[in-house]
Amino acid sequence: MHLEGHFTVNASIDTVYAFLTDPARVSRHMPDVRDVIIQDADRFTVTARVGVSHIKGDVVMKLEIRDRRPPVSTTVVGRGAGLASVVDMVTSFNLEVGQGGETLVHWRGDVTISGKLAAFGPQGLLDRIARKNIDTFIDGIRSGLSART
Amino acid sequence: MFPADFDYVVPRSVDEAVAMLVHYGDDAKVLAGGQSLIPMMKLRIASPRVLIDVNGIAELAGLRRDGDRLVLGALCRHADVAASPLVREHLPLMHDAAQLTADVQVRNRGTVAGSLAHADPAGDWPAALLALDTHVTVAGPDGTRTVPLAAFLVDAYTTQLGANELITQVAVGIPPGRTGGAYAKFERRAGDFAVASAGVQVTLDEAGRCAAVAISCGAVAPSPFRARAAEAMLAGQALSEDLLAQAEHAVRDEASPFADTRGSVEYKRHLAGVLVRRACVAALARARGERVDTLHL
Amino acid sequence: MTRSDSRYVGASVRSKEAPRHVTGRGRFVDDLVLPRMLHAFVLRSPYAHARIVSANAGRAAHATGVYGVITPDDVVRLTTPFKPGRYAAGLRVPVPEYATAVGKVRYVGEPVAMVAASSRPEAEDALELIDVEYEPLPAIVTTEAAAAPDATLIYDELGTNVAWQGHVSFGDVDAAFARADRVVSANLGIHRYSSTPLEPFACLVDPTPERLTLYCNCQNPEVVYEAITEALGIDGVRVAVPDVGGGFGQKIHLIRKYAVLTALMAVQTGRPVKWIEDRSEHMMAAGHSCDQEFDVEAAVRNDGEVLGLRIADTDDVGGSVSTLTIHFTNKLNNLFNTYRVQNLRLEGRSVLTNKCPVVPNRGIGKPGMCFIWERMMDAVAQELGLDPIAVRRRNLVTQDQFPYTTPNGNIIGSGDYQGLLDRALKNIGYEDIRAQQKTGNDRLIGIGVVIGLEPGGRNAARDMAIFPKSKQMPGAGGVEGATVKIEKNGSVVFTLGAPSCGQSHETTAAQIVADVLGIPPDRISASGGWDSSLSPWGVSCANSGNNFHLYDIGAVHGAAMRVREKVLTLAAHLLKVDRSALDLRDGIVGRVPSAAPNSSADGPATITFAELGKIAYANQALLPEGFEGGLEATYYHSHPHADPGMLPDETGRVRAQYTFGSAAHAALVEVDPGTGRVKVLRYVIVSDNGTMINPSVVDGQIYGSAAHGISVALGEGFVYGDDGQLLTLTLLDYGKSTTLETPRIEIEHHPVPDPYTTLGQKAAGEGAAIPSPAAIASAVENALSPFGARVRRLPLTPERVWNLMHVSR
Amino acid sequence: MTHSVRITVNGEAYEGDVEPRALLVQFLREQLGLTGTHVGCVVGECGACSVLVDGVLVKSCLMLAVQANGREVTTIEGLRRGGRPHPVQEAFVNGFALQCGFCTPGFVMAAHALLARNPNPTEEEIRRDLSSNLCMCTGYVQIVEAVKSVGSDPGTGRHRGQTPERGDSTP
Repeated sequence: MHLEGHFTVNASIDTVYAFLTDPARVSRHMPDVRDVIIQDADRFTVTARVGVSHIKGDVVMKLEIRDRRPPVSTTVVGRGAGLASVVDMVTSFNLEVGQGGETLVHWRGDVTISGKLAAFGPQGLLDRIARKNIDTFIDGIRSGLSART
Repeated sequence: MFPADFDYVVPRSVDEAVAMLVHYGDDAKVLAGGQSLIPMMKLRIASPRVLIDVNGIAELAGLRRDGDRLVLGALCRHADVAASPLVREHLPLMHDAAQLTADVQVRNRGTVAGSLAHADPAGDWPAALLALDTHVTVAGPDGTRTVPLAAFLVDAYTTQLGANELITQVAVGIPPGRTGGAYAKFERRAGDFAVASAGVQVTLDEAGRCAAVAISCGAVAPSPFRARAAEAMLAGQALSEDLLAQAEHAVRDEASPFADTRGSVEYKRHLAGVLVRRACVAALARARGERVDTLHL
Repeated sequence: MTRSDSRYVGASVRSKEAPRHVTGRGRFVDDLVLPRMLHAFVLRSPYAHARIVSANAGRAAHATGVYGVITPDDVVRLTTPFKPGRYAAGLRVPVPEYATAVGKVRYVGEPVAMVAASSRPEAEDALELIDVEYEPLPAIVTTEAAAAPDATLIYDELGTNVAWQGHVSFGDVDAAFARADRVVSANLGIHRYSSTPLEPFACLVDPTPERLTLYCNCQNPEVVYEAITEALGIDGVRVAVPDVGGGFGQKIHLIRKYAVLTALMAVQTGRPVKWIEDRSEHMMAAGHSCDQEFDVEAAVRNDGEVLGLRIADTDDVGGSVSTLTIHFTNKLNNLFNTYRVQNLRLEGRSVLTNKCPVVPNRGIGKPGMCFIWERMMDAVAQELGLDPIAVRRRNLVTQDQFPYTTPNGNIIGSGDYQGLLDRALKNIGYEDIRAQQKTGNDRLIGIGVVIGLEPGGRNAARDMAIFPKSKQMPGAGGVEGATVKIEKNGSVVFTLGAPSCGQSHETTAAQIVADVLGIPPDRISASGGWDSSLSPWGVSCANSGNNFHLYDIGAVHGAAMRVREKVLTLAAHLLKVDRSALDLRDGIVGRVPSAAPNSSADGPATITFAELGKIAYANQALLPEGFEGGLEATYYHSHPHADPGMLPDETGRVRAQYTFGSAAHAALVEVDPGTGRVKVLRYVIVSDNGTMINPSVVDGQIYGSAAHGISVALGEGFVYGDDGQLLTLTLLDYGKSTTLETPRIEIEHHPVPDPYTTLGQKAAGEGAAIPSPAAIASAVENALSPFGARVRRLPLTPERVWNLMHVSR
Repeated sequence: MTHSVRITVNGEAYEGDVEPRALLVQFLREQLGLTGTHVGCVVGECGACSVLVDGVLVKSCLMLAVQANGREVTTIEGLRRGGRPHPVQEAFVNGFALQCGFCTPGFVMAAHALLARNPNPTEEEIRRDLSSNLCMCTGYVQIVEAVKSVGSDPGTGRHRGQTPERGDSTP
């Protein structure tokens, strides 16, 4: 599943870039996070509670910040296991300086779910879960950035 | 096919069950019929750490008439509804839904309240009971509260039920005279969830016109919904073939299904209309006192 | 016994298997328990296509209760790859295939690792602790995408995803098209389904020091027997097959992977290991039939005669090369259906995709060929404005042509195709229905009448018609044994050469023995399940290929005849009469009353089997001179056409199978215009299975296979998402029909005995699964005639039928 | 943590410990050796594991063993009456209502439960009720006929009860 969008933050492009490429700060805004372990400047592991109703469980997601092109773009690649399934997620950010000095963040997210959830999870529902999680993630980042400024 | 390990606790009363829910929080699930929960646990796409088995709470069992309401305890099974002469006589829509839910064995275990709590968009009870005057009573740490079903159902698999709450009963208003209801379901094969479903409850006036009508649609939106546009078309009218055809079209536009292996968006919209129309015809006949068997499509 | 003096053959003798099953006393693999037994689970790929970067068993190996973990590295280190068998005869480049994925996974559910623990829950818990790192690759889910020039390769070794291409051609096809009045063409398709036996795969391995015993619910034990020997390099192997909960082709091939894995785990841990597949594993990875797409052209004359057929066939064989050409070669069994057309060309392509590998299923290859022929018969009738039945009649092989040799070399011993059609039309009331359709009403009622063959008796050399250089042919033709023994106490036991998967082989074989030995079936029993060390098995040892009626019946009959000879010899000696004066009845050997009118010999006039048994096994002094002790005989049977030296001739003609049952199917359906649901109102079959040994058993086989074909036609099948995820992991999502969707099938028997089999019998198993998809397609197309819709593809799900109405409108 | 249970199976009481996650079908098969109850699917869709719990037909793969504590379970092995096969079992044998036999115990239990509720079902009623159980071999025709034959046999009117009386079972 592919999702994309953009938002504007009242902060400099360098500030936004630094935020997006900092595992400690990015991970804090991921949805329903229970635990975060930072391995190094690029890699971190997040345990999150995912799902609805009784189709719910902990997904352990290993994430890596890749393709750093300061201060214009970066990609977060993650793979998580849980709920008898595997979730692959790629979120990339492209930054642009707006006319008033604010930063325009373009994001693209791709989520693929493999395994039992893909087949047994009620269809349509998975898309909703994925969409909701990405939306929450983006909202989190946005508010995290706003809070800083 | 074993579930991940969990603890199993057996409350003897609603209060005790609520206390357990408060204690274990989000890690716990209530086990009533278990006919949806246990398969998901075996597949390990659900792994609650604690199961609170409420099957031993006597006060939650069965169904009874309470004045102008039918009251289903939280442990009332689909089979209890199917076997009830009271339901058959006064709430044929529910009789239909009970007949059409899953299969004999599942109907013997699964509960109506559990089905509402699960809020599967393609489940039968949320859609069927939405066409009736249904209220859900839940118990929590702060006592009990009663909410209309429409408010209880929030979204796909999402209800108002808090993590520390439990449904204690479901109450359905028994319609007065000159009314009839029907529930129609299209399934890929016997025992399946609905591709689309519809509940219709019609009340006629003395002239045989439609005094009031409630139309619910299941499986064709993230959550079952009342087809208000179609209802508005029919209310106060003589239900002619033409009018029913218009209502059928209106329902197609009100539906917002997602595509899956059960069908495309276009097909599900079409089915929603067809089912509403067929349920209308059956409900109307029943309102006129005719005997109509459960529709098997 | 001659054909005329049967007492039990031909009667619906009470089932010998049923009493144990109705009381829960069947013995299936999962019912067996051994001391210190471990329980194994298989870890499977969640991806349709991915490289395996690493597989680490460290955490799992230390989990509670775990005794062993097998990863792909272990499999490479400890086993030898499978040899490409005849199912992969078209493989051009050697591609090693192991019991688990190695290097790459190529379909969702492909086995990657195995863990064994002291309890099932512990083993399952430990699965989650095996760390496999994957690098996902693009999933290829259509043959079109697979064949694209820039497609990601599923097997790098092959350099293409079109893993095999070839053709067969008989007669002069070009000349047929040159002299045709018209060419009728259609693009036809059959989807992916399988036979989903209710009991999934099951293996239990006991690694005793002297030899390794595998209890396994396999249909063709030879496959797992050889797989273990090859993969593990041990020949101390015993395979035992207890009760099997259905096979239908599903339990022939891919089960070998699990037999090897379970055996390896048992050897590694030194303990018995049981592995039981679950339903979702079975749906993902136990094998599917092939998605098949056909571009068909028929050269026809204006009177409906079909002069020739050209077929271009694309088979989606999934993510394995091990069954690359199995569906294609099975089409040779049924190339001409029941028609006398002389000219046919079949081009095939086997295309790899990231889906489950393909395996045999009920009728493999043959339902597709029947579908092609019967769809084309209707298409020809429509284009020429002829009656569809008349077009079929115009082309049927006629009774005076039997024995009929098809252009590709099959010899059909007998049949009455016109007679089958006549009876089917009469039974369903064809003329009345047609007349009612003309009077016109709003209901969408349709009728379809088709005809098809049920080939029986497998000839492995068939594959050489396409692959002349193939070296893997395990002997042409076919041979199979059976043993019959009169026990010391006078009861009778028999041992068949092949396992059964529920086709009442014990009952049927007992009827044969009962007639030959003159003893009631209730004193006869099977010696037990199949056992590689005890069962007299030949190359035809298989619960597949419709082998039983031909080989096993012939063998058990032959063995019983040998025992009968011994009985007569011994009895004649003991009774001091000429053996020609003796007969066997109710377990007693005695003088034939008419044969000895003035018999005044002294001594008793009769002797019982029990008395004979005591003497034959325990009183050597009373035996005639030169008489071999015991009352037991083994006999290996072969069909007269199963010439061991027979190979395809230079044009590829070969006897692909040996017996040919046939049947006409008539379906009456109604389409719900609102939902597109097809309801089968009536379903009539007129069937020629030759001489029937037990008519109720034959009925059961017909009911079951017809029900499967109907279910397939109306929606049963696998669905993959665009990313190669299988979306039909349950029988519900897969759409298996219940009692409600399955019609009440009506059968009339019209047996024409086969001149080449022991008792005139023909195949009676998967047969009705072959024409039934075509019959439903024909009936639905007829019902949709107000819309001018053409049915070209299966399945006819309500939505597809609704679309056919909708689109045509 | 295991739980102590007391479950009466085919008239005999069993006391023992079960893990919460053990399903009833596993308790019956593995702890009691009653292997007539079969497992054909994952998620309660094939009916092969059907048994009676307090006389009510359930799928034993959709019920935890611990939930059967204090209850009476009847399996296919307990359906015999006085050492003789139950009329439904006889009808399945006589009617060739099975092939591989794997679905058979579940079908027999389901047919028994149907006939207990409705001693003379029509074909339509039989087909509607038994749609809970799947058979891959028979095409259902002979199964439906067998059930019909029991229903129409006046000699079997006695088997109206749900669970066989205690002591009348011979597992």
